[in-house]
Amino acid sequence: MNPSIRVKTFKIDDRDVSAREDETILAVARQNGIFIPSLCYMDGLTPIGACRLCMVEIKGSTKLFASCVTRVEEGIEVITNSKRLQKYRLRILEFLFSERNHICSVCVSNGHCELQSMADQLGLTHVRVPYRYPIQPVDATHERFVVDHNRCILCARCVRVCDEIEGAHTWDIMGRGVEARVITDLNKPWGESESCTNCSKCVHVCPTGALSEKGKSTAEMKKKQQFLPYLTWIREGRT
Amino acid sequence: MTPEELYQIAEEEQESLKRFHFRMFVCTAAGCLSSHGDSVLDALKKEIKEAGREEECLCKGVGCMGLCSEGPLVFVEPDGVLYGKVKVEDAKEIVESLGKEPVARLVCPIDLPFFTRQKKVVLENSGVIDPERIEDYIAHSGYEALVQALTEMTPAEVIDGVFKSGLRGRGGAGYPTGLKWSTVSKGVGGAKYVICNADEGDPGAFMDRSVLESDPHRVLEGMAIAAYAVGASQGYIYVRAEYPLAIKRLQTAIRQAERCGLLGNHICNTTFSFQINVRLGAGAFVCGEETALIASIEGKRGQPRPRPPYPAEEGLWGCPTLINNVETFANVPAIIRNGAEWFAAIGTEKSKGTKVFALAGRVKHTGLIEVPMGIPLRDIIFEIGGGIPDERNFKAVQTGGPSGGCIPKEHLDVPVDYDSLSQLGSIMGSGGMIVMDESSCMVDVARFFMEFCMTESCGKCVPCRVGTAQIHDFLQKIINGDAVPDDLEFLKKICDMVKETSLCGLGQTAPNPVLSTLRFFRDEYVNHIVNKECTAGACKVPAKQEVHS
Amino acid sequence: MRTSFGKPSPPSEDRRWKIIGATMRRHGYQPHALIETLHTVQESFGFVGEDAFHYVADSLRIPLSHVYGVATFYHFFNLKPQGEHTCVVCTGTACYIKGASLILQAIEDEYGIKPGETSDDGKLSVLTARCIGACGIAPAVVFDGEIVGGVSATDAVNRIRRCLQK
Amino acid sequence: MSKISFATVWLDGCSGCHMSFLDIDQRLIELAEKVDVVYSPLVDHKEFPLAVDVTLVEGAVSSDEDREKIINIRQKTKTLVSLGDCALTANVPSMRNPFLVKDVLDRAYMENVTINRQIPREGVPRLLPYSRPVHEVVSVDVFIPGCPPPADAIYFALCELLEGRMPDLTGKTRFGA
Repeated sequence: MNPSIRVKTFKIDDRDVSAREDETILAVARQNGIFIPSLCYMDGLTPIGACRLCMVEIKGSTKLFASCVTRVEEGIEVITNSKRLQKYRLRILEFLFSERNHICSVCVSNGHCELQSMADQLGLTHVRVPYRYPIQPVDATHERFVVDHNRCILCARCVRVCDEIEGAHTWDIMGRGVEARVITDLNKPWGESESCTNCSKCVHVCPTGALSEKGKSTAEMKKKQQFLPYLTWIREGRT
Repeated sequence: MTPEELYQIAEEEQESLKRFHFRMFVCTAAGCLSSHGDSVLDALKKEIKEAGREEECLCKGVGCMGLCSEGPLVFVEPDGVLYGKVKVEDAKEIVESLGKEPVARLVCPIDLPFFTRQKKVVLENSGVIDPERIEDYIAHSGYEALVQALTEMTPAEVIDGVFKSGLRGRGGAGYPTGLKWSTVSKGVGGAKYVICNADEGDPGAFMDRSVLESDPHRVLEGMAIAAYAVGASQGYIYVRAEYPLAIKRLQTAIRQAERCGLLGNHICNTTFSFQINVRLGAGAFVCGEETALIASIEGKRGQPRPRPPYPAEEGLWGCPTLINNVETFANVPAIIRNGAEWFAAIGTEKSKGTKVFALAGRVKHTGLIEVPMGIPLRDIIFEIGGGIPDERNFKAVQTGGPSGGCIPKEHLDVPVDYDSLSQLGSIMGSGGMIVMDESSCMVDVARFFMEFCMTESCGKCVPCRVGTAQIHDFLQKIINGDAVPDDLEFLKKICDMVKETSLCGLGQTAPNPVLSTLRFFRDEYVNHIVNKECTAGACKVPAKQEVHS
Repeated sequence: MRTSFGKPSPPSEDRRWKIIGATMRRHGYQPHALIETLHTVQESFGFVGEDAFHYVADSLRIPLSHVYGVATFYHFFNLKPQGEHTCVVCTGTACYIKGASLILQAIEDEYGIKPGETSDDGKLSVLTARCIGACGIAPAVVFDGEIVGGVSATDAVNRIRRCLQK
Repeated sequence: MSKISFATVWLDGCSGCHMSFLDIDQRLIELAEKVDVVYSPLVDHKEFPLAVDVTLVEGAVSSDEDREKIINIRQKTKTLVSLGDCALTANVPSMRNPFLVKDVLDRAYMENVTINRQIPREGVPRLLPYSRPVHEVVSVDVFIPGCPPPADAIYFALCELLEGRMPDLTGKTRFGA
């Protein structure tokens, strides 16, 4: 470990905590068993601060901070669960549910979906913004996997795991705004991809039913994510 | 190039100008080019040649003179006559009139407030020099500031000067320029970069385009001074691909400056070296955001990343990077040449200097203007702009584009400076100023901007990606007459949420046009919702469609 | 599936690939040259096609999905060939306030082409631009590369007719 | 103490939520002591009464008939409870929403049919352009997610309501449960 890295002490929800100065607020909160919701964040992948669920308040600032990308500072006082944060987090979930066609009851990931369980944990019972009902394709050309864009929340975990861990960079995102979509290679059917190694990492890091294994019926798709911390840990040991 | 050589070029150029008794300036910036300013220039040159007056009469293409609505413009010295809407056929008559009575039917009065109320710093050379000749720029004190900085000042003194001048970023947010420079200068690491943000994506703004087309060397000089101050040796100008003329003139200018030894290695025989490369944008408004712009120069999707770290610490390729916009850099040579005190004497307490605005929309004189900070909005629209045409009434003025707001007539006396505008829920922005009369529906204007933000959202963070689409749909619903009064409160709540939770400036400011119209023109929203009527009569309010089976 | 990964050769004998190759060489085949290269491709061919994607991706050693993601992020790049004639209607704020939508409507009424579409015979493409910076002469339309200001809906339709007759 | 009047209504749904309600089993008897069932597909009343204390709604609002019903019921109900995902999110009925009603009907009654190809128009309610959650049409007081919500969650929610409390269902049921 780099000896020049210092340790900082600060407060999360009135609890004293300490951390290395290169750690993020979210990581420190998790180490201390403090729950901060998140969807795009995944331990072992580069954080991108995109879902905005992990936003926290820091006393003395009116701004909100995405805790997955905010480094700790000496003496700050972090608030993870104010009324304002709760309100905004619910709204973010409502936005995600309204953006595409998430129909939990008939989804392969029903019961094993991070979006679904986040709604439950944060107490979202209904969506107050209108649903947008876009027409989204389902690509089942791959011999083992399916991508259902109706369920995608554009967290880019698949893109990152494919690039950073597998090294294939089969996935990326095309277009922008609400028109953005994950793609394989030149937006060709996944089954025709030249770069895909069929490693299934993307399927298992996907928080929803957007990526699943073939042959799984409603509620049958359980994701196995233990490989990621393991691979990260082994690789760190080598360097 | 030594200082002596520079002064020699300047002197020679000035001498050669003096040889001509008459000097004709023809605007060849994009606005006048679209009305064939280039053909007028050719025709005038041809007529002068045919009349055998080449020796006494100079005719050259220059940059923007500002009054774009009257283009193509031709200015004649020493007669001091401005001709507007000049056609190729008029060339002969104009040449014949030199030294005699001007061609009355083409004359534009130059004692208009449009000209007299302006204060030119950034635009001092626009419409005066030939943007494609470095000698002309040098003859107008060009590169003096760079030479002065390199030979007489330390980097710290340059930064101090910019700091004391009170110059604030002209790209929109108004961050103190001196502070930014100082941060980058203290950044550690091998390479440092200077980037000029010329990705003027704000619809309704063309200040940067005009400066680049009219006086490109000024921007290069500003960048070189900045590079010297912060310790960078490589610069990029990120310019919209939609501005082909600006790109061409920039590239010409860079070549000329390199040839003269004002860019490149060992500038002015010092150890300072600085190259500038042009990078083209490709139609993404979000690339005006610093981190997105950097991603774009790196050849990636222009998606912003969370800050900190700020580009001043970790920017292009992870190195300390200074990003300023075109107008900010264009102010720098004048500050160095005339001194920080001179600059600080213009403008208001907290907003120093001048600001260039692109005045457009429902106003008599549209075009490019430069005014001292703190001038009341009313003076810009009714004096400089000449008021509202077609005997209509003023309704609102939009500043700051998709990140700004609409200011109603009650607040027309607000001084134009960073802080006053933001108190009204708008922003200074990059300088777009769109005037609207009573024929514009403010709900529709809000919808227009939200549609813009929706399609320009990069799609990375949820609040901006989905929020802008939801807000847009709400506004459409209101226009369609399908909304209920409670929707307005809900709309405001969503706007507040998008503002506070979005990742970058685009999302954080996207709701401004809606919030400001909700604040000042709520009755127009209510009229749409309750009476299913458009106050301005601009929107089609379709009959409610219940079933489409 | 490709088996060898040497220096990629251009997709065809077409001389324009040389220009594209030159752009990449000038930037030392660095991945950050992607957007500059795509600009050259579009300038040379009028659009960025599949063979270009493969050639550029292989030459700069960038994953295909990354190249496609970049090309679709920036609206300046066309992925399909454009019509023989193009008409770009500016929809910036000043042009919008002064009736750009009426121009688009008139063109659609006359030629049945919506923004972003090309006529079936491949003669005409209608596009919109997010402000071409000609706000002083709004509403502005670019007919085959030539900017025209103060255009009315009828003007636009007439000009297109003249363009098509050329 | 007079009994609380109680109704259930079935819009565009599969009746699964009603089945789950019946799965309360023997607790239905306890419930019956406290409430008076005044309208429900499970009982015989034909008209929705003028004033009802608690109404459970199953199903999405998909047809003009659904919409008239729910507007009428809202006016006459004190506490309106959205029961199950169809009422909350429009769920499975909403899967047609990305498409035009005409295309949906064509697919169901014309393209995939070999005999008697015709779109039924007589005696059936007309479909709305979108199948919508109940709260997008009328205001709703309590939301019980689930497809269907577990009997325990329904029972818990009703008990809370009968006690005059707003039920907090966090951890007891969720979308798709």
